[in-house]
Amino acid sequence: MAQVFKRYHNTVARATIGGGLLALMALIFGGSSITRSPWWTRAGEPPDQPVPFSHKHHAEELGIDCRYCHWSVTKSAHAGIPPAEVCMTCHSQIWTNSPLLQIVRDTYQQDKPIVWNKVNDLPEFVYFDHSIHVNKGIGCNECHAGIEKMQLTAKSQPFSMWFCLNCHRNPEQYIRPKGEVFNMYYKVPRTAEEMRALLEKHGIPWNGQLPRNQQELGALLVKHYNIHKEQLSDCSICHR
Amino acid sequence: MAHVATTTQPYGIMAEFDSPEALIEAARRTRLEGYRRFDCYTPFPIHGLTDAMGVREAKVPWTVFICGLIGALFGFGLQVYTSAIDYPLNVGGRDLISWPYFIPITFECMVLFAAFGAFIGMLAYNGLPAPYHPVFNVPQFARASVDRFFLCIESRDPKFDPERTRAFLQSLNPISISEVEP
Amino acid sequence: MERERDPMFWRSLNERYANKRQLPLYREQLAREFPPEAAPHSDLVSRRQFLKLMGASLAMAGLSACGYKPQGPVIARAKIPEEALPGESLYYATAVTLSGYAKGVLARVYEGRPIKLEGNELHPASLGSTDAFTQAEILNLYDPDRSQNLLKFGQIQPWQAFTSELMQQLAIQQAKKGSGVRLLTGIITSPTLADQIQTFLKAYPQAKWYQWEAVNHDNVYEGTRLAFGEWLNPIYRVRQAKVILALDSDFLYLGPAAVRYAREFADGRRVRENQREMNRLYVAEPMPTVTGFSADHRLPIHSSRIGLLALAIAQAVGASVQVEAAGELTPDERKWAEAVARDLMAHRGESLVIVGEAQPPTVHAIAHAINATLGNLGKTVVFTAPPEAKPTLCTNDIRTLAKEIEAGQVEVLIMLGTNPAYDAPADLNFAELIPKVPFSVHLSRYTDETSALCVWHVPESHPFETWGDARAFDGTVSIQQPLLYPLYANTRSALELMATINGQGGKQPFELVQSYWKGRNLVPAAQFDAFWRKSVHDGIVPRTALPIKSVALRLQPLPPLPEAGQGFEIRFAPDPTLYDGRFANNTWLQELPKPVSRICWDNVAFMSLKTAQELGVVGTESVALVHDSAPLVQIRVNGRTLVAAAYPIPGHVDNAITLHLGYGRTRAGSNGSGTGFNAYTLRSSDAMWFARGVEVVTTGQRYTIARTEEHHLIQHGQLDSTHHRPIMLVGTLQEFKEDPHLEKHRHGHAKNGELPSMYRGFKYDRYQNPQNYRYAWAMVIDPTVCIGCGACVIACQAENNIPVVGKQEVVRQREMHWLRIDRYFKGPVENPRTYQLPVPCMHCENAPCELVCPVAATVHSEEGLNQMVYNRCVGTRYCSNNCPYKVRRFNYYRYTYYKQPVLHLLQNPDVTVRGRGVIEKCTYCVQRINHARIQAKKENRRIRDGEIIPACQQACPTKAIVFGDINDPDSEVSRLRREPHLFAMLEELNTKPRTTYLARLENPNPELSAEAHDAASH
Amino acid sequence: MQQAIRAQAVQEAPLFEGEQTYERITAQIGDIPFEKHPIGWTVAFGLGFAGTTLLIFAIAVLLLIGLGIWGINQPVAWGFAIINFVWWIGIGHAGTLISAILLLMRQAWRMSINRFAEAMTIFAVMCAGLFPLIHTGRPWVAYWLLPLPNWLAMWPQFRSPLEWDVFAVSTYFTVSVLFWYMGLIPDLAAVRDRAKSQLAKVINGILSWGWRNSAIHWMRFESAYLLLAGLSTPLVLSVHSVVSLDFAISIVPGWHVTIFPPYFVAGAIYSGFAMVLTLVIPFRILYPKLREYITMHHIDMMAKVMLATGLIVFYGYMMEAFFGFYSANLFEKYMITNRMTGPYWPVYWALIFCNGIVIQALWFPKVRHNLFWLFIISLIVNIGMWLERFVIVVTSLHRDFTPSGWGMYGPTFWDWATYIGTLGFFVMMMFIFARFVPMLAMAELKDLWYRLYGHRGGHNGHAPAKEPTHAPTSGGGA
Repeated sequence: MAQVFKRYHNTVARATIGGGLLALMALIFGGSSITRSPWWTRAGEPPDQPVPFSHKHHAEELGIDCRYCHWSVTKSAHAGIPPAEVCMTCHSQIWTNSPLLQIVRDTYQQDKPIVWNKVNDLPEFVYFDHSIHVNKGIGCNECHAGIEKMQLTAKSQPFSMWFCLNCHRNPEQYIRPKGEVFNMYYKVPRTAEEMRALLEKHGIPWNGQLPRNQQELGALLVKHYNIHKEQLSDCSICHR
Repeated sequence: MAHVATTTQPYGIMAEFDSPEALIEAARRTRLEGYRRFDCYTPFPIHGLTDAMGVREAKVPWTVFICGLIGALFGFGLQVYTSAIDYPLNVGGRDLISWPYFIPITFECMVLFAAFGAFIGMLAYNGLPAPYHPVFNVPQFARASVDRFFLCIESRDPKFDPERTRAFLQSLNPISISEVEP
Repeated sequence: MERERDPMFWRSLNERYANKRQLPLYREQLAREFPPEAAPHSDLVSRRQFLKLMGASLAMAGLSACGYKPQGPVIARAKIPEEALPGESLYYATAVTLSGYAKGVLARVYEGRPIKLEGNELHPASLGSTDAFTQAEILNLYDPDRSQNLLKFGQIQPWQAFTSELMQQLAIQQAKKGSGVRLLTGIITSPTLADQIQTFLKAYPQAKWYQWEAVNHDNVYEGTRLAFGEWLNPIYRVRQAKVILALDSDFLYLGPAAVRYAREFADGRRVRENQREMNRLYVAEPMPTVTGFSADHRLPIHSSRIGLLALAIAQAVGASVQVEAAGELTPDERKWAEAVARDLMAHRGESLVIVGEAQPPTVHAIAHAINATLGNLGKTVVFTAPPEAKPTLCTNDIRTLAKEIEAGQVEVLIMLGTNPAYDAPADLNFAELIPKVPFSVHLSRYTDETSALCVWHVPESHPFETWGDARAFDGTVSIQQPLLYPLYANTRSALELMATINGQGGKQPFELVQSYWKGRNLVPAAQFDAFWRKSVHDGIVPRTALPIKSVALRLQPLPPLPEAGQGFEIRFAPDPTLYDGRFANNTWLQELPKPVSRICWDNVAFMSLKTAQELGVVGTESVALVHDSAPLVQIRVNGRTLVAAAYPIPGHVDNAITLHLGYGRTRAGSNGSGTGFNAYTLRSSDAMWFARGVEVVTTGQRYTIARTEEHHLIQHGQLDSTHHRPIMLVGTLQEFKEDPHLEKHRHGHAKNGELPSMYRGFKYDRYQNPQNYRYAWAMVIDPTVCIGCGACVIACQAENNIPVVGKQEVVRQREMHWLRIDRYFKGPVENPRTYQLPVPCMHCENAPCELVCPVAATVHSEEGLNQMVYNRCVGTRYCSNNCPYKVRRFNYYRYTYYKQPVLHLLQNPDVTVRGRGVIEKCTYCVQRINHARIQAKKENRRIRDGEIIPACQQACPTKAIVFGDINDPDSEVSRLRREPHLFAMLEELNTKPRTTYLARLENPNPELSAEAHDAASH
Repeated sequence: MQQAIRAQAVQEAPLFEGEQTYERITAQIGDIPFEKHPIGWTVAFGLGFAGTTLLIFAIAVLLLIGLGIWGINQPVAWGFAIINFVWWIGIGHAGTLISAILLLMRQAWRMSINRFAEAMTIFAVMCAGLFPLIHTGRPWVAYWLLPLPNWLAMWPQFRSPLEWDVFAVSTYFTVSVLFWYMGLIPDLAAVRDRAKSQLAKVINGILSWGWRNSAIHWMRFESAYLLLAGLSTPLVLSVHSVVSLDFAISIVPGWHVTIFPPYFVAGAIYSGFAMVLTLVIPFRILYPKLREYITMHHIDMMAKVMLATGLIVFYGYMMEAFFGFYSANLFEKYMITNRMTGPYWPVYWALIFCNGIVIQALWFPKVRHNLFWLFIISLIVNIGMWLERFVIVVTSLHRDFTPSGWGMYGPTFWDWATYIGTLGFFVMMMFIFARFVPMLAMAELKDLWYRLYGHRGGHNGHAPAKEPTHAPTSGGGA
């Protein structure tokens, strides 16, 4: 009988099998990492906006408090996109005829809305309430990390369910004293003095052992703010 | 043919028989003769042949057993981890580790893994895939999958010597003898 | 522009600005032309729909699992006043009117669009509850079929064209003192509007103003005239009555005070361990009604023989009534009458006789005589002057108007909101008369049957879009304030139209209303502003209820009772969900299963099983209907004929049929037109409510009707549609007094007993300790007071964005209501006991549904809610199969797929809109729970008992539903769960429902109770 | 052992028709793929293909419009899809049973039908697997049933029998394919060696992994094959048990029954054998060669198995009825009464007729040896088993606990289209298989021949003249 195949075909055959397996793994891991990548989640991609508003300039350089524009954040589910009115409080005095602000001025005079492009967009079946988070000591930049550094605004987190659950399962690792929520430069105290200072500043009682790190501080705050951790991963907390 | 053999070491020398009985007998004698590296080729499994050749092994069963064990552990572990550790959910008031519910999947995983063990193990131990093999060089070998029974003493065998081996095979009065080119 | 109202007088500024902000949004949406669609999903597999849906499902946005959609736009307002809080709802008090009478509501307005109506505690006709009609009013506002343009003979015309033409017509009439002008309106209680009309009539002294309502209370007024010599408005103090006799009256469900009466009735029946008294209700009526279903004793009897019954009772209680009556009561009826009479006499001063508007004045008079004799006047029944601006007898009005048009005396006919072409008595042929009028103007929200015949059609604003006022049944005035910026630029309210006619075209409704009330001098001018704001804020104008008149019986000679021959009788009644037909295009009401019959999208000719078999419309076999197809019969009433579907129903009197008004409309809109059969074609002005000498013949054809409950249970002899299952715990008051646990009726109902289980299960009470307190939500429903009116169902639909599926889908048993009201019959088919049970999700602690979901789309929360996560659902529907209560609903198609964007404004932003292929079900209004929890947590407090009120409980007129936290022993729901007669549906399955029920208790009269009692105990 | 086989061979119809040699066996079976195919093949394939097209269309419509095009509703939220799923998966079981269980039981007669039956299994499972997928409301997220780590941080809910299905059916499919393919390897090698065209050589060469019939390979092959059989046996039992648990785990009266697992398994084998007969009988006509290897003896054996399992199933029905009345549970009692006298009574009694009455005919050898009647009966049994699933799914759901939730169910055009579509797909696949793959296990047949009649034992379909020189250590190639 004549050989159907050449000797090197043995190598080919085995290589094919090995390669196939490798390709499969590559597909799985590649796929999962792509879906987590900013390219897919659009994190860090500033959408176009009618007005080139810079959080860096307003929040960092001028040091305007978040609540000046997003004042409903402490009371309502929505942080609220500031109306032209708010912009005009300053811009009726300064940059009164900057072409960049033309839209804002028109809007204000003609009393018609500005249509921005959403930056942080949750699916319609997810219900996020800003007020409860800021009232329970979750700092703005836990989700809007580095907002004060953004020339153009982009979302800094994927806002996948996994991201939310991460904190809902163990808030201790993220929570901070209420008073520090709007502090973009808040750092977890390293030394005992700092820690004591922080707690005293916000009038948070600790009995006995002074917390040494975020984990312990978090545990203390979770108790102090009366947060029901087990409940936070209930479906109906976010989905209704 | 012979002179070819002298120039390059052949893969082995192959004898062709026309009945299982003859082959079994031949295999037995080949072993008695002291040959170790030889193999038989038959169109269907012949029982007693491997005994005659003196080959024994239980690699495949063990592989299957181990794989099955891994499968079962994986199956149960997966369920416990996902429903009790990673995201514990209150499902209809049942316990987090409600093990009776976890049996079926544990079992299925065991079978699945074991089956793969059997299939892949068999091929791997047999060194397959091997689309090319010297024995295919022998023209008559085509009938190995139909109705002929072959015995091939490989040149790797320490006792192998083209002349004497051929002579020995002759003594088994096969239908034909041919040298297997490498 | 001219629409610009004076901002100062909006109740809250952000309201106005919010609207301004909304404006460009939906104006732009509505700018696009949308053809009205047929009832949703009626013919989904037709090619057209197929292609349409191809598009739809390919662009499957809703609930799709994966990926990040491109971010949409977000709109920033130009200006916001300080108190505005984006994302939070505001509540405004206003009123909804039905045939002139007001029911107070609080409207939830989210970002400038009203999305839900709730009762107003302060309003006498609401007491914080609503009926189904009121709940559904919000859908009328957003109805895409609403008329948007000013039409002349169907052609769109500018407003000026109309005004100029109108003015010159009026100028001509001015000369003749308006002798050619006729004004036709519905019943009007609005003081401001009436004032406008009076102004008009002053200017045109010979003009005449007529009022027409198809469902009117002429007979009530005539009755009071016969009894007391003047037209009076009876008000019943149902709460004070221990024994109530309702003669052909559905007072618990229909009428301007129904919600209040239902509440008072219920308050007289809430039996608890420490409150073992309940009132007793007798009902005599031809066709079972909501009231009849709630009765302790119900007597099926022809409308035309109610008079005899009343007379018999009158004589038995010793009221001196002379009236000539033909016909005799049967022995049974007599026995019943005497027993009732004795019971009434046993409760002098705390009994009550109510007669329905269908009964002739004489019967009303007799009833007044009985009440007087029993000393009920001033106690359980009081009288005021009619709240209407101009009390009248509608039937006379319409008859006179018809005559005048016939005689050519009418040159200008102005109609405000009525639809006589459809609902006027058939003998007047009104549809043929209208075109005879040279200049006719019709103001209405739809281009309906009448608009089509008029010269001019003026689109009417919805009350929520404008200012107005209206009186309640007791005269209390409510100021109606606008809730949103008008959806359409060209609509006008009646007030505006009258203003234009009176030459005050510039004036805004707001000015008209406010200046009117300024003029009343109810308070010193200085305080008016505060007074006004308070009135608008509270939804009622203080001290406007009409004074109680003290009256004495002065019986006039009574006209004879209708001859009560044994002939075949037809009875007309307002439809339980469409009323007189004005709600025909309201899909919520169309799809709401009718309280008694559980039919949707149609009306049918009801009759008793015996009659049906005599007529040969059903065979003698036990099952009356083959699946969903009912036989068509032809009904002949002196010359006029109508073909309608015949439908046997237990408890209907023999030799009679009942037809509901309001169906068979031709121009109701895309959803209402062509549903059901038009009963008005049989109704003549001399027999407005019932007629004798009816012929019914079978046609041999059949007709498909949609029912939400199978009818296989119609059979001869004793019915038990529960199939002897432990679904309800039923007992009598007497039995309750003997054994509050009602052991003898508990089949399989382990009395608060723990059944054995293989698992430890989750213990929710472990959260009772104050350090780590957690709520445990539960609901208790009291079927004893539930009257099955369906208000909860519509409220649930409005709150939870529940789609309407259309008749075809209901026929295929795919209705989506999260909350259904089960109806069970027990006893003889001729007159069975009936039991109703609202069934929401039971939120079982051992939920069978959760166990079988392969993707954990439905699991339990820490607070014991059976959560349904739509966006996780894959749609295996196993949960539905495994739910013993069958409360889960599946989106077989993409039901919430609005072709008309205006409907999107209706949706509740707090509830996910479910896409195709997912299961949904009652969530205990988890959005309200979450809202309250977040509030409480922000204020570092516990949620108060009663702070969370689910939509169904909120709407329930009888407050039969109570929701709360059972980890708090003092909450009302905890107290109810400790009641001895508590039971859980299908308890033996050990699903541990969080929704539990109190036993359905009845208070039969021992004298009559033989059969009632048997039926009650199963 | 071998005596037993011999005895069998002597008393009953033989396992081979006519004189065989190894060469002849190889030629007869191995050459079929290279020969011209009968017109019947083209016709059948055409029909199958048409059906498949219908299936694809039906599914497309389903995906575009939604489940509403089916007849399902509340309360009957499961309809044809689940009925067909259970029916198909049941049919699949015969293959595994024949190849695995009969192998362990050393049944010689399995050799000539196992390849065929296994192929049937695989295609039946394909059809079955389709239904659970498309019957979900949102098939595009059905992958959520797989335990894949994902950014939702969600896992499947492993207490759900539907989740067990995912594992059971996929495992079953995989193992069946492995088993089938493994048995094919030596035969593909044989085809490779006989093939004339280079293409055929190459293809078969690749598919046979370079199998060279080495004795040592055979040894490992056989132990692996036997182990697979040993694994498949509990597997096949588990799979239909799991399918039955889809119902038994629930609380629906008529589903919540303890006997479901055994009774489902029996039913599965029963319907499976019926389907094998339904296929084998026409194939024997289409390919006369096969008659030499699939003899009346095989047919007879299959008929017997059918009878046996059929009786078990019938017993199951009687037990259900008995439980219903004996349970003193009013829901159960109503359920069974409703089945017998309710709106769906014709279906129930048709089922009893098909699976209870008709098969009694199989007691008679005359019937078992009459191909025509056997074929008819096998069809009736197929229908009967389908009706059984209809009764279980629909009549249990349509009237369960709360009378107010009761309803009726009726299939729509699309229900039928999908069902008929899968039938078409099944037929198509079977004929593709017949076209390209050796339909019978050649190596095993040679082995059997050898063990029956010894090396080229001369015979004419009867007991051989001389004993084989040694007794095989075991049956079925072990």
